[in-house]
Amino acid sequence: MSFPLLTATAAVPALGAVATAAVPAARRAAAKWVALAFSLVTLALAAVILVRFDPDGGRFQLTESHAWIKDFGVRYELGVDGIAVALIALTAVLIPFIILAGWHDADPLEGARPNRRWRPTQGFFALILLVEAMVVISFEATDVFVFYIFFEAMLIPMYFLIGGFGDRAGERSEEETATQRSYAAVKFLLYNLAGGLIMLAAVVGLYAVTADDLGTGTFSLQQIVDARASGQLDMAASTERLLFLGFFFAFAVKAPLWPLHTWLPNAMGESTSPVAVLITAVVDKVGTFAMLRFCLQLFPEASKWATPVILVLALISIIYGALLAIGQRDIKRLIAYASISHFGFIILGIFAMTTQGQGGATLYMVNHGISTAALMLVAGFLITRRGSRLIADYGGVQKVAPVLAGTFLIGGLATLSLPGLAPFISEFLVLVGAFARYPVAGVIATLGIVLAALYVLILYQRTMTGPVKEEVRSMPDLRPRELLVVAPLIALLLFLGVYPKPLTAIVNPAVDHTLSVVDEKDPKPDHPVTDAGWFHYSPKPEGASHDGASGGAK
Amino acid sequence: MSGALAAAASTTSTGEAVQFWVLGTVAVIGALCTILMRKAVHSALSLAGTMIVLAVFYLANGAYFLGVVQIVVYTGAIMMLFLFVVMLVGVTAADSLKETLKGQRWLAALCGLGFGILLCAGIGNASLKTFDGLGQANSGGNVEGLAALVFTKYVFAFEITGALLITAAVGAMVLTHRERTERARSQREQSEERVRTGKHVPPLPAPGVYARHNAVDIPGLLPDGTTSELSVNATLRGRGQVRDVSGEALAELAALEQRSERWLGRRKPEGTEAEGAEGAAGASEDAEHRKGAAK
Amino acid sequence: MNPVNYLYLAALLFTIGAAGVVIRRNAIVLFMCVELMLNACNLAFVTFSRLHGNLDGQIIAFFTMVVAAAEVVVGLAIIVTVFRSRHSASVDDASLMKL
Amino acid sequence: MENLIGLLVAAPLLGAAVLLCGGRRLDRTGHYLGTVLAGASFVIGAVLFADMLGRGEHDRALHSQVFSWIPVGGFRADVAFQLDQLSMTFVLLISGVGTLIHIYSIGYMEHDERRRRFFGYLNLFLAAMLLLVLADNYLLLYVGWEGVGLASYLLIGFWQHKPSAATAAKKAFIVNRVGDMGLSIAIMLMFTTFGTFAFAPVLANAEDASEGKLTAIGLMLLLAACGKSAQVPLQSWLGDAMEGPTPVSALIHAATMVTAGVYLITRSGAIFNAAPDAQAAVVAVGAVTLLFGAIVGCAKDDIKKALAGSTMSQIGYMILAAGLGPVGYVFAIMHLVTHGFFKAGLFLGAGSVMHGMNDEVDMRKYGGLRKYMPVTFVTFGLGYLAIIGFPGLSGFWSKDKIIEAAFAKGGTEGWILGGAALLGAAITAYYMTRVMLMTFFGEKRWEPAPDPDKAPSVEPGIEVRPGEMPHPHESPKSMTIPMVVLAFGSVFAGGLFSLNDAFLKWLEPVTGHSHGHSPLSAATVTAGTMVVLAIGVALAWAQYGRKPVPRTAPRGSLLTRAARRDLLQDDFNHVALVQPGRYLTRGLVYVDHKLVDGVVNGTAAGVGGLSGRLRKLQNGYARTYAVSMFGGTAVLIAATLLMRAV
Repeated sequence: MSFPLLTATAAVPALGAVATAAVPAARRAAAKWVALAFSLVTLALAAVILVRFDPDGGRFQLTESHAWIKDFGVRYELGVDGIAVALIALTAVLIPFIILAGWHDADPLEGARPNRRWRPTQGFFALILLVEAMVVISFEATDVFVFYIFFEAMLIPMYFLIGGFGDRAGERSEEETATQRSYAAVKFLLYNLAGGLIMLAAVVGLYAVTADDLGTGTFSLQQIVDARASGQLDMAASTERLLFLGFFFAFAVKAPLWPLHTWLPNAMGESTSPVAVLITAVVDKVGTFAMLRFCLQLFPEASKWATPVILVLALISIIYGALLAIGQRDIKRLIAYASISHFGFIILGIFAMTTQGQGGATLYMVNHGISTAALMLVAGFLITRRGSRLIADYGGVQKVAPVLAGTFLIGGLATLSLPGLAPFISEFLVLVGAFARYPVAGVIATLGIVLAALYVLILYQRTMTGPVKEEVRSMPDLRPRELLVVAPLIALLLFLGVYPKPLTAIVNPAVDHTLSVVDEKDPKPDHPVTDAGWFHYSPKPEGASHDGASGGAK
Repeated sequence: MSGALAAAASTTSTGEAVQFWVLGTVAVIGALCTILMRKAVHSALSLAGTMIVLAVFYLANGAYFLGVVQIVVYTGAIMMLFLFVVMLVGVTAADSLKETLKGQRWLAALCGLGFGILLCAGIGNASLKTFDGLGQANSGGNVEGLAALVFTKYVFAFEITGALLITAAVGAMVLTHRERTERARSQREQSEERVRTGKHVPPLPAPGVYARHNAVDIPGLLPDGTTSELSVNATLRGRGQVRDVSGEALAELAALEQRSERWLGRRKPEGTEAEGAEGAAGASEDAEHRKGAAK
Repeated sequence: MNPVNYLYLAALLFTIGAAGVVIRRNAIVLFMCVELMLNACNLAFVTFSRLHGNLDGQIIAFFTMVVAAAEVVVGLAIIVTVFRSRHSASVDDASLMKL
Repeated sequence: MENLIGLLVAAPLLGAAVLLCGGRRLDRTGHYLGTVLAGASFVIGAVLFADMLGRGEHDRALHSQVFSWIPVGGFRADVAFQLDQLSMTFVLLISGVGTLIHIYSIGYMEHDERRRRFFGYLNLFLAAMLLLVLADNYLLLYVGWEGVGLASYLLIGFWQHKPSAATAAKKAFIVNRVGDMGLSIAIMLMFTTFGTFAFAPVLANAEDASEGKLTAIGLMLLLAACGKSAQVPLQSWLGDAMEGPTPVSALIHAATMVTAGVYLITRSGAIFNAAPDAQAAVVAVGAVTLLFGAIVGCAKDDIKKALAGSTMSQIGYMILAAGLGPVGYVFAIMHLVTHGFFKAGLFLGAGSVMHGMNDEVDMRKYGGLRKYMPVTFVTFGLGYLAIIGFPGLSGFWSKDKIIEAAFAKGGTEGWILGGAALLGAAITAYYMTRVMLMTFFGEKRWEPAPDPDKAPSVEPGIEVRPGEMPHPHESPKSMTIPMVVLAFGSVFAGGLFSLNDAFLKWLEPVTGHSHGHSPLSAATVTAGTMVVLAIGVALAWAQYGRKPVPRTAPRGSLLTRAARRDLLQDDFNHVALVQPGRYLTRGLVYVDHKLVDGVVNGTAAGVGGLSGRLRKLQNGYARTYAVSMFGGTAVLIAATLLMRAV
C-alpha cells in the first residue's frame, strides 16, 4: 500500500512529544528547538496533504483502513475531505506559532523544584505536540470510535496545559492564581468529560443500532452513510434523535455553545495565551468540525429536527457572548467571550443548511483560528510585558509600542471581521446563508457585527490610546521573535481576505456533499437573474420616476 | 434426565416424611438457638445439634459418605475447634444481646424475612415436581461413586483443595504463633526499671484474698473498699470474668463502723466516713501499695 | 413428601444463619452462623443431587466442607490473634473499617 | 483602458502599504510619496476621463473583471470595477480634492512626528473611497464602505493621546457600523431576491421584484447612507469627528466620505424608483437633516463644529434631492461636487485660521483676522459665498436646482419639502454669515494660548508657550495653494456644470433624469431663494456684525442651548442606548457568573453534599456492611425472579 500520509501527519507530532519529553533537564533550550522542528515537519506533511488532495476527487481521500478491534467492528479508518484538509492545515500552521509564542512560558516554572527530574519546559512543549497529534487524527478519523477515543484523549494534555502553566500572577497572589488555575482546569475537564461520556453512550447506541440493522455492528462513517442511503439502515426517529443529542451535546460543550460555555472564559483566562489559542483556535474546532462530519451525516433527520433549537442557541451565543465581552474587565476573558460569539456564528452557519452557511462556517473555523491566534498572542505579549490581565492597567500603549498596538489593532479588526480581512468573508457567508433560509435569524445575527465593533474598539481604546500610563511607559515594542509570530498570521489574514479561492475551492465540494447527505437544497432566489454577468444598465424611462414624469434617457 | 432407570418418583416414604418434620423442627430450633444464645458455648452446642440433624438428612438423601463426614469432620472436628476457641476467649463470656447499632435489628429482620420469602418463592417457582432418586447413581456404592467423580472429573479441584488445606494449616500456625523477639527481662531488671521510672516501685497488688474466696479472679480492695484494677489479670478482665466483691465488702465495712461506734458510745460528727472515703478515693497509688503490702 | 421440602429447610436455615451474622457481635458466634449457612447450602446440594440423580451435588457439598474446614481454621486463628491484641472478640469494638 | 481602473485603486493602496509598513526610514520622504501617489491616481482618473469623453454617451461605461473573489455555490462575488459617468465624477472629485489635501497636509502636519503614518492613512482612505465608487457589486462596495470607515476611524483618532479623539473615533466607527449593518442586510436581501448583488443585474431587474422586498432593501440602504452621511438619526458622530486633524475633516468629513451615502442612493436609483415608500423615507430624512444640521450650525462657537453642522445640512440637501428620484439624482450629485469644493475650501480655511491662532477653535476668540491672513480670508470668503448660494457661484446653481426639484415633488409634500429647503437656505445664510463675521470681522477677541495641559486639544508639534498671545500669520504656500484651487472650484464649478446642462447630459445616461413640473416657475424659486438668503444674511449681520460679539457665549434661548448640545442627540443616545446597554452588559456578566455558572457549581455542590450524607452510611461497622450485602442479595434474587417471571 502507499505511504500512510495521514497516519504520519498525526504520528510525527506524537513522536515529537516523546522526543521533546525525553530531552534531559539541563538542555531545555534544545527541547524548544526539537518541538519546533517536529511541528514544522508536521506542517510540511500537512502541505503534502494539501497538494495531494484533489478537490474534485472522491469524498474521502488518502484513506487508510485497517481492522482494529474485530469483535466490535472497530476499524482504524482515516480519510480527509475538504473540510478536514482545511482544518488540518490550520492546525499544522498554528502550532509552530503557538510554540514560538510560548517560547518562554514555561521558564518561570524552571527551578520551582530542586530535583533534577523536574522538566516543565519539556513537558509544556511535549503536551502541545501531543494535543496537535490528537487534534489532527480526530480530524482524519472516519471511524466514529477512533474519533471518540482521540476526541476524549485530547482532554488529558489540555488539562495539564491549563492547570500546569499560567500567566505571571500580576496583582494577584501566587496562591490565588494557582487555585484559580486549577479551578479552571478542573472545570474544563469536567465539562468536556460530561459531554464525552454522554457521547460514549451515544456511540455505543449507534453500534447497537447498526448491529441490529446491518447484522454486524460498525462505526465506519462511510459505511453507515451508505447504509442509510441504501435504506438498509433506518433508525427509528426517536432513536436517531437520542443518538444525535448524545453526539451534539459533546460537540456543543467542546465548541462552547450557550449555555455550556462557562468553562471557556476560565480556561482561556487562566492559561497562558499560547495555550488559550490552542484551546479556542484548534481544540474547539474539533467540536464544530464534528458537528459537520458526524452529527449531520450520521443523523440527517434528527439534525433537521433539532435545527430550530440549535439556531436559537447559536443566536443567543452570538449576542450573549458579544455583550459579555463588552462587560469584561480582563483582556483574555474578553477575547474568550468574543470567541463564544464567533462559535455561535459557526454553529449558525452549520445548521443554516445552506451552501453559503456551511461553506462560510468552515471558512469561519479557519479564519477565526488565525484571527484569534493573532489577537490572543499579541494580547499575551502585552500581558507578559505588564504582568496584568486587567484592561484598566493599560493605556497609551500605542505611544510607547506602536508596532504592538498596530498588530493588536489588526487582530482586533479581524475579530470584528473588517472587510479585506479573512473573517469578513466567512462571517458574511454565514450571515447570507442563514438569512437565505431564516431571515430573522440572519438579521439578529447581524447585530453581532455591531457589538463586535463595540468590544474590540473599547478594548483597543482603553489599552492602547489615551495618555500613557506610568506602568507602561517603559514597555518595549515587539521583539523579533514575537514579530515573527504575528506577521505571518496577519499576512495570512490579508491574503485569505483578498483571495480566499484556494480555501473555498477545497471546501465547497465537501460542503455540497454534506448537504446532499442531509438532503437540503439552497433556497432559490425569488426573481433569479438569468444573466448575472455585467452588462450596461441604463435607467428605463417608464416607471423610472414614480410620479410618472416622462424622463429622457434618450 | 434419563428416565430409563429408576423411574422418577414424586414422593418419598412416609417414614422419611415423619423423620423430616420431626428432625427439621429440631434443626430449626437449633439454628435459632445458635443465633440467640447469649453465651458462645451454648451457641456452639446448639449448632452442633443442628449439624447432627443435617447429617441424618444427608443419610436420608442417600449421601451416606457425606452424612458420616458431616458427623466426623464437622460435628467432631470443627465444632470442637470452636469450643476450644470459646474456652480460650472465655467460656463464661456472655455478650449482651443489646443492639448497639441503630436500626440494625429491624434491618436484619426485614432483610431476613424478605430474603427467606424470596428464596422460598424461588424454590417454589422451580419445577421440581418429580425427582429421580440416587438408586442408579449409588448402585456401585455411594463412596465408590463419589471417589470415581473426585478422582476423575473433579481431580483438579480435589488437588487444589489439598493445597488449600495445607495453606490454611500453615496460615493458622503463622497467625497464632508469637515469636519472642527479645530476651525475656529478668526479675532484677524489671525491679530496677520500676525504680527508675518510679511507677509501681513495689510489685503489683495481689488479687483479693479472703477467708471465703481465694481466687485470681477477685480484685483486691482499696481502703475505701473499691476494687483495684491492677490486681487482676488483664485477660480475665477482657473476658469479663472478674468477680467483684467490693459491694459486700463495703456493706461489711459500714456495719463494722456502726458496731464500733456503738461500742465506743460517742457520736462522731457527720460525714467522717465520707471524708475517709474521699481521702481513700483520692489516695495515690503508693497508698494502695501500702495496703497491698500490708495484706 | 417431596424432597423439595429439604430445600425449604435449607433456605430457612440459611436465612437464619445470615440473620445471625448480621445480629451477633461476637466473632465466634458470627463464624458459627457462617458455618450454619454453609451447612444449609450443603443440604441443598445433597438434595439436588438426589433430585437429579447424580452425585455431583454431593461432590460439591464435600468440597464445601473442606473449604469450610480451612476457613474455620484460619478464621479462628484470626479471632484468637485479634483477641490477644484487643482483649475482645467483638466485631464492633472500634469500627476499623472507617478511615 | 480597463486595466487602468485597477491602478486607480492600486496606487494609493500601494502608498498606504509602503508608508505604514515602511518604518522610520520613510519619515522624511514619506509624505511626498503619499502625495505623489494620490496625484498619480488623479492623473490616471483624468486620462480615463479624457478617454471616456471620447466615446458616445451610451458606451462610456467601462468594466474590468479582476478576479473571482468569493465563489460559494450560487453566491458569486467578484473583484470587478465599473467605471461609468457617475463613478468617474466621484473618481475625479476624490482624487482631485484628495491630492490637494495631501499637499495641504504637508504643511499642516509639518511638526507632527507621526506625519508618515498620517499620509499612510490618507492614502488608505483614498484607496478605500475609490474602491467604493468603482466597485461593480454591492459587496465590493461594502468593502470600500468599511474601508473608508476604518480610515476615518484611524484619522479621527490620529491624536490618540487625546482621550476625546479616541472616543470620537470609536463613536464614529460604531455608529457607522450600525449603518453597515443596514448595508449588509440589504445585500443579503438582494441575494435572496435576485440571487446576485452586482449592480447591473440587480438594477436592471429591480422592477421584477415585489415592492415589499424593494422597500425593505431601500430602507436598509437608507440606513447605511444615514450612517455614512451622518443623517438623522445616525448623525451624532460627525460633530465629534472634528477631533481629527483639520485636513481630515476637510477631505473625509466634508468633501468625500460623508457623501458616500448620496452615491449609494443615487447608484441604487432603480430600486428606489420602484419603492416609493423607501423614497419617501429618504426624502424625509434629507429634509429633517438639512434643518437639523443648519440649526446646530447656528449655535456652535467651535468653527469646525459649525462647519460640521453645515456639512450635515448640505448633505441633507443631497439626500433630499436623491430621494426625489430621477428628478433629483443629477442635482444631488452636482451639489455633492460643488459642495466638495467649497466645503473643503472652508475647512482648509478654518484649518489655516487655527494654524495661525494657536489652534484656537472658538470663534468668539477670533475676530478681525482678515488683514492678518488675506489669502485665507479671500478663499474662505469665496467658499462662504458659494455655500450660501450667492448668485453665480457654485452653490447657487446646485442648491437652487434642488429647491426647485423639491417643489416639483408636487402636492403638499412638494410644498413642505420646498419650504424646508428654502428655510434651510435661509439658515445656511445666517450661520455662515455668523461664522464669517465672527472670524474675520469685528474687533480682536484673541486670548493668550491656553495651558496645553488644561486644554489637551493643542495639536502636538506646534510649539505654543502657554500664555503667549497668538500672532496670526498667513499659512505657508503648501497650505494656501490648495485653498486657492478649491476657491476656484467653488466659484466656477457650478457655472461650468450648468453651462447648457453639461452635467445633466453627462450623468443622465446613468442616473436617468426627468423634469419635474414645478408649481412655481424656476424664476420664482430663484427669487425666493434670494429673498430668504438676504434675510438670513441680514439677521446674522444684525446680531454679529453691528454689535460686538461677547467673548463668552450668552446663555441663549432654549433652542440655542439645545442646539449647542447638538439638539440633545447625544443625551438621547446616552439615555436610550448607552446607559441601558451598560446595565444590560453588567447584568449579563452577573447572570453568567451567578446563574449559568451557578447552576453548574450548584450541581457540583449538591453532589458534594449528597455524598457527604452517603458517607455517613460508611460507618465502618462490619455488620452494617453485612446487612447491606444481605439486603443486596435479597434485591438480586428479587430481580432474577422478576426477570424470570417477565
